[in-house]
Amino acid sequence: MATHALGLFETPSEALAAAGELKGSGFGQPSVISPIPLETAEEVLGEKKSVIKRFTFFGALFGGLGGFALAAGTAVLYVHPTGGRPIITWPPFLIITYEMTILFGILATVIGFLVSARFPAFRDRIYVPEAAVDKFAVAVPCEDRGVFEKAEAILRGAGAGEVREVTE
Amino acid sequence: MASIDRRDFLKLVGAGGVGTGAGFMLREAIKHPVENLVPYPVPPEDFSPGIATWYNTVCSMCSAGCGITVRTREGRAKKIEGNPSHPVSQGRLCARGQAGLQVLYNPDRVTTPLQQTGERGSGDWLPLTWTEGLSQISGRLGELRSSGQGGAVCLLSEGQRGHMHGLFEQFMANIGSDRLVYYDYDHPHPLLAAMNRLFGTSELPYFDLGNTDYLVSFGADYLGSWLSPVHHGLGFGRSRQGRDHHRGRFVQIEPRMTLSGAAADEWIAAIPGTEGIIALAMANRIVSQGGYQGDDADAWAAALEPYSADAVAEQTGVAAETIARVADTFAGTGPSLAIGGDGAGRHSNGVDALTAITALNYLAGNLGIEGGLIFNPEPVAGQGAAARHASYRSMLELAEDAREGRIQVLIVNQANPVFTMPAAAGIGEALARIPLIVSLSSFMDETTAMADLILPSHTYLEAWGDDFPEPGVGFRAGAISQPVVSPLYDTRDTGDTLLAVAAAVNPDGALTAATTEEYLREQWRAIFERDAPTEEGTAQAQEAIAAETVEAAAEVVAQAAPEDDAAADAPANAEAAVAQVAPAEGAVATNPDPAGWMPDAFDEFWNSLLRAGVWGENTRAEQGPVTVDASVIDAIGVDAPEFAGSSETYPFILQPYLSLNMHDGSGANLPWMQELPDPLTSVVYGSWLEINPETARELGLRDGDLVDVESPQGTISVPVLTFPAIMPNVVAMPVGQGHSEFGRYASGRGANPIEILAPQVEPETGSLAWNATRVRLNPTGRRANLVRTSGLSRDLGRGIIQTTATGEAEEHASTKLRSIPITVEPA
Amino acid sequence: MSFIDDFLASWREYREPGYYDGFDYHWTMSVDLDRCTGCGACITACQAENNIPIVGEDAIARGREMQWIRIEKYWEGEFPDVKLRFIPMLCQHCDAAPCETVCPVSATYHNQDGLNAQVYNRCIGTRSCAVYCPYEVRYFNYNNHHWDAPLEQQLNPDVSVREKGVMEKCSFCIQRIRQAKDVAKDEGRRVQDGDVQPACVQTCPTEALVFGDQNDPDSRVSQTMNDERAYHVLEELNTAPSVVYLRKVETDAV
Amino acid sequence: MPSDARPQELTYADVNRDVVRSLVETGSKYYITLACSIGVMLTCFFFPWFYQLYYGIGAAGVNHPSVWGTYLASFIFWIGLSHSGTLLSCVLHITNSEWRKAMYRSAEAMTLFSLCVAAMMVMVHVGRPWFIHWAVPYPNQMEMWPNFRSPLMFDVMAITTYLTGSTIFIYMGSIPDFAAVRDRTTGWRHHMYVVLSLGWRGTDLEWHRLRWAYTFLAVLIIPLAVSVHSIVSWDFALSIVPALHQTIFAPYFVVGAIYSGTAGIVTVMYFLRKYMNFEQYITKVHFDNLGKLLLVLSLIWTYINIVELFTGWYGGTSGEIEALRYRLFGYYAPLYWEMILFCAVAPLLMISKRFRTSFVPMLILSILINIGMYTERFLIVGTSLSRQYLPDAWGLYVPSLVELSIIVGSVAMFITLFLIFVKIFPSVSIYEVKETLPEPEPDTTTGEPEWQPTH
Repeated sequence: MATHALGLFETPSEALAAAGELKGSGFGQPSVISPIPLETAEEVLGEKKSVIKRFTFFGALFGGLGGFALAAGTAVLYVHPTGGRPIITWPPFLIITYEMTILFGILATVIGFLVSARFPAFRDRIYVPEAAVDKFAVAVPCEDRGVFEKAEAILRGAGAGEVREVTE
Repeated sequence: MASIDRRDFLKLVGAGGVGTGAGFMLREAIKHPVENLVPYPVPPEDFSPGIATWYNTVCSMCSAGCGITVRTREGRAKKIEGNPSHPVSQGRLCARGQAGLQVLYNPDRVTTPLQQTGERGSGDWLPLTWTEGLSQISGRLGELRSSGQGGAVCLLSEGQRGHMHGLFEQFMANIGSDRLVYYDYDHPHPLLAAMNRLFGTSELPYFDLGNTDYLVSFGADYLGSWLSPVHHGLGFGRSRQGRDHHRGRFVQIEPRMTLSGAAADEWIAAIPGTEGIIALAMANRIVSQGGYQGDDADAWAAALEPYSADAVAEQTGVAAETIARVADTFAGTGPSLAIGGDGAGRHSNGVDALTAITALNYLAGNLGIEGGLIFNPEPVAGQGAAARHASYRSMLELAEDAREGRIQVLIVNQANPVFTMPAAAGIGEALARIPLIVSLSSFMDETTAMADLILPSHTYLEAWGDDFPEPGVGFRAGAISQPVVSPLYDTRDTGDTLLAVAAAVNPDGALTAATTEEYLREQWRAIFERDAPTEEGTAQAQEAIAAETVEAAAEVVAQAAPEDDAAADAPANAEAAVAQVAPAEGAVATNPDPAGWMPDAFDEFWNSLLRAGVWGENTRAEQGPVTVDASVIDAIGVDAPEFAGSSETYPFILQPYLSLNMHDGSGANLPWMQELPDPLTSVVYGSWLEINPETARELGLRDGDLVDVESPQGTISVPVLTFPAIMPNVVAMPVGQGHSEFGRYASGRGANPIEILAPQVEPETGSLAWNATRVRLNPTGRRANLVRTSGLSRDLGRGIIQTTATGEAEEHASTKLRSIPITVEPA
Repeated sequence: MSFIDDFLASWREYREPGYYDGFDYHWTMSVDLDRCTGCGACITACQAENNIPIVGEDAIARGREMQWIRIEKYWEGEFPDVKLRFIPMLCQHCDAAPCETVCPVSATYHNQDGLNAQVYNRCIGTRSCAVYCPYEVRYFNYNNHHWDAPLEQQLNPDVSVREKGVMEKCSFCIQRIRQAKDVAKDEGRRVQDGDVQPACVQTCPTEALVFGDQNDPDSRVSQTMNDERAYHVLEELNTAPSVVYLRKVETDAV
Repeated sequence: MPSDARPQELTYADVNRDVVRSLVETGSKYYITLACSIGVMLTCFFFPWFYQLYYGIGAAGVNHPSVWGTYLASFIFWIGLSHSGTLLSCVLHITNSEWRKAMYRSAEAMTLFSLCVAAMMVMVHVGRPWFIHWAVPYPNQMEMWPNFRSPLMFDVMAITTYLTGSTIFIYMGSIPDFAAVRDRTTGWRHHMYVVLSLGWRGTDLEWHRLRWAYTFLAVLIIPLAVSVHSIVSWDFALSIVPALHQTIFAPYFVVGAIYSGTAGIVTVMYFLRKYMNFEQYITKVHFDNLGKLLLVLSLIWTYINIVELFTGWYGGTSGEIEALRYRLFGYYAPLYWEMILFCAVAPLLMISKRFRTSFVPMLILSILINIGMYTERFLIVGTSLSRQYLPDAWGLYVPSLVELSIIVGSVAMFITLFLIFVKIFPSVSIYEVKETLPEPEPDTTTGEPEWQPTH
């Protein structure tokens, strides 16, 4: 049960500045909660690495191999010659392969997204509904009251209209 | 568990209801009708479930008399094939023959004896038992006979042959009447008259198409509806491609292209009624060019003098060069064959024309030779049947007798003159004067609808009979017609009905047989005893007889097809056929006590006859040199045809032709025949009037425009169809549709051209000159539904039907069919 | 590494384009256009043998005729120099059949007899095979068909009656072929020439149709294939049909 | 407020308010429209369809040479209509087009629902839809698998993939909006949005992951969408029917699809703007840009049409020539020229900027284009099949009443689905619209939120 200091800002630049300051002041990783994606967040909070692309890649790979295997395998499983074509017919099977590559690429991307962004999450977490409208919130974990006050000072100093203490 | 309040509950119920309803509808929409599988706890004795049984019998869809083999399963007829051992059909069959099953299983059959309770034609029918029905007719006939008025009974039947004709004759003798009348619309009276005039024979000859090298047909649709189309088809195929490097050629001379015209190598359009004149011009050419060297050449030259090709060119519409060329080829090719059919014979000059055409065979030396005209021996049974065939004139006499009250009872058997005679004949009105009309027909046709009493007959697949085909195949052949299924309904064999009536009316008469089968057996015993070996009773003799029958059948086939590849296999074929029908043996051996049964030789013969379905004598008619009487030669000549109606008022000559599918209308109640596209026009389910495209354009008519076809005798409405191969001043129309009765498939469909024909007759035979009526076309401005199965009948240079010229084999050798490797490297 | 060898071996087998070299039989029909008169006996024979429904006038007016073999006719020229030619058109049982590849559910495929088989029960009615067929010989059941009693008693028990939504076409009378093969098997031999004939071939009055096994070099049909008159309709499409047509012989002056 | 520039006074909070309002405030007009469209759908689509299931495909006008009819034309049409949505959205996403952001959600919804309707058309099209599952590869007791060599199987796979991809794409883009809406709603809606938003908060991490995943999806979906309509075209082009067996068919179909889809977007935009009170979001800028796009597409489409005619004519085979002749001058020639008028000539009006920025003319034009494009599909199916290799087998195909009714019903089905959609999905993307707004100034705060936080 960690306590967080959460400051609400009117503008993204203020919020990012506050987050940068917090990060620079030895606090834990601050998170910025915003109604819109902030392009510059990474510059302030450090670059993020995402595993999604690996999901996508391996999903697509699986889909491709699986797609071909499906087409070729079922053709061999129950041999039904049609139209003078070989049983394993490359070009049409490549189309199946292609579609399956994309299908599994998409599905894996979704899974990757859910996993890496830790969704779905229906328990209570740090959140302010205003941040879904027009407020920009900066939250930072605080071990105790002292740290919270320090964080609050920084937040207010950066222009936070309101600082709340929230627990996760 | 969540609580559900009333609203939710109702919502759920509503949703569930809608869902169930939709699901139910969906289910209903896609479900199959329930059908029951009926097991056989006690299997019937006469067949094994799952095993097909084949019965040989005779087709009676037209008068050709093809032998057929009917496949039955579980006691039901499934398929008709040609009987391979039968000399006429040789295993082949035409579309109409195939559709015979729908005669048997027709939904519109008369299923039980009926009595008309209302006025004639009112259609108020009261079902009767056979006892009641038979006693009604026997009672009336008995009265007439005992009062010495037996002669007032008339039996009007479709043509009968073989021993059935004998039965009919004896029946009439029993009643004491001589009014046995056969009526078939297309009975070849003119051809018979021509044969009689030229050669003194009363048999139709055998036209050996299979061996001919050059056939000139004058309006004879030998492949479509003329005499024996299946046998002609066999001959045509063999002459064309059945002989090595020796292809017969075919010429057709007629005003409107028939099926045979389409098949011909050369189609020559000629003005209707002038076919005989063309034949005479050909004869003139042959004689004048020295192609004929007989003793009577001078007589011929004298008789033919007025008919030079140049002289007739304008009258016939055929160029003189064409006539000369055909004549030269005809005389120079041997064997050649000239045939004349309904197109040429159904004119006021019909007999003269057919005489002229048939005489060509005499001049070219085609008589009695393979590939020519072969005379048929007299059939074993049924002599005198031809004399019973009524012409149009004799039908008019009959009608007159009816009007005058000289006919008290009319028994109609399958004949339908009300439909197949022109309205001008007034036959319907005349028949209505007859006090009692009894119909033995299986269907409610136009004539039967007028009857007071219907005693329905079996269809031919349920009935007994026999047949000696006419025209024959150059030697004696016959076949037994036997039931292939048990009767579907409460109907009777025609023969049985007549025998029962005869027995009731005149118990002391000559007709003693109880059933048709018994009658036939007795008749065939006579044939058997004539031919049987002297020693009887031994097993060997029986086998010999059986084998002989088979052999005879085989020889028949071999003889009919001497040059075909298949001919060598013919005995094997015949044997195979017998083997094929072997399962039927159980069905025909009816002796109740096999253990104590000692079959006599005739039983064995009879059984093998039933099995083989065919009987033959390997003999040809004795053929001496044929001479033509000098008076005949002197009299030879063909007058210009006479037409009813003036050419000013009625600019078109109407050519009603027998439909390939419906024949004279008797096939119109068969759905397969209604659905079979007419070969030349692809029309189904209807009538049409064929007209030259150029003429149609001048008249502003398009396909499907309804016109009133008006003759001096009446008017019918029919849609127009442009037909590229018809002369501009000729219109043609198929016979067969336009029924007012005759069941759900036929009635109220199309129009009947016979109705408006003028009563124009050929003077010698009195037969109807049905091609001799002029008509005019009055556009109605309406459109009719002309249903065709074809799209565009032009191939647009796509090479769908490829052709080659004879003698160019080398050129085509390079384009020989390759075995195409499958080069479709995937997809 | 026998596993890899096996794999490669079967891979090669399944990559073999033809796959047809090993037909047990290769049923073939030849149609002699010089003999065909267009009489239509084959149509009715087929209708009787194969339980082809009577569709009725209205259906035909809407273009829904149902005849596995039909006679196409083509006029040439104008009166009086006019010719009419007929060609029976039926399923060509192509070895490289376009209809087979398009069926998504494998309801049509090539069987070991070289026949283009149609599996009615498998068909879901996409009708794409009919589109892909250049000969237009596939017929669809637009609705359930009805036989007025007692016409249904004629139905051939060896052939199924097709329900609505199913494609059907000429089967070369596969039920007869099957029966002939059964008989031949019982007798321990191959089916011989002449043992089996489809209904149309059997009835053809002019013997224009010949049916047999192309694998048997002595069969009549093999001989007709070597005739210089032999050709395939729409040969340019390379569908490798099993129906061979023999050119009509036409001479101008007789 | 018709003006080019977005009004300055629109704030982040306004966006939330307007969008949520569009979801929760429902007037009687909406219900009447919904009821009507459901009614039309039931009477014009389901009732005739059930009749057809009962009677057989014969309820349609299809016949022997033309075994395919308007059902397949409708299928291509709806698949085509689906093309602009997701595809355009992806392309614009990747190219960072600002103007995409207000409209892409409903465009994607169009994709989704036209795909659904297209799938229904397949059900209507096949003869035995109760066995349609046989076309799906699943292990079964018959040990039968579908035929993967079949272009129709490509269709099954491609459309399944496309439907899955489009659904995921529209959903993923909506997660932040669901979260925003979640906070404003109560009752069943709230529960629904809680689940739909998956617990989205809007942290920098989540935004980062979303952006990546979204971009990957976009990259995957672009080639997918192209492949889908190519494959649909191969249903025809892989046959050997004259006038269908064309190499150009795949690009032709893809362009045609995007063309009709874009026109569809214009139509939908107009109605959204007008009846959902999004005047401030969907502006002349969008119509202008869509108009330019449409113009370009119409030119490409016309070009391909000309190429098709030219190559067909130049090929000169009897089959091709006859197919062309029939299409241009045959029974359906009036429809052909109507198509040319609607899809090649009329769009030239969009050269004028004034035209592009006039809403009603653009609406009318967009509907005309889609009528023309439907005609195109109908002609492809209806004229080619009736003129194939064997002239004796030629025929004429005329759609039946059932077919016409089902066409109407399918439009109603689309409208129904769309009407339901606009009440569940924020039909304008909240967060992406906010991105296009100027960042909030400190002095423009809206003060206390008017909602009650729910957790």
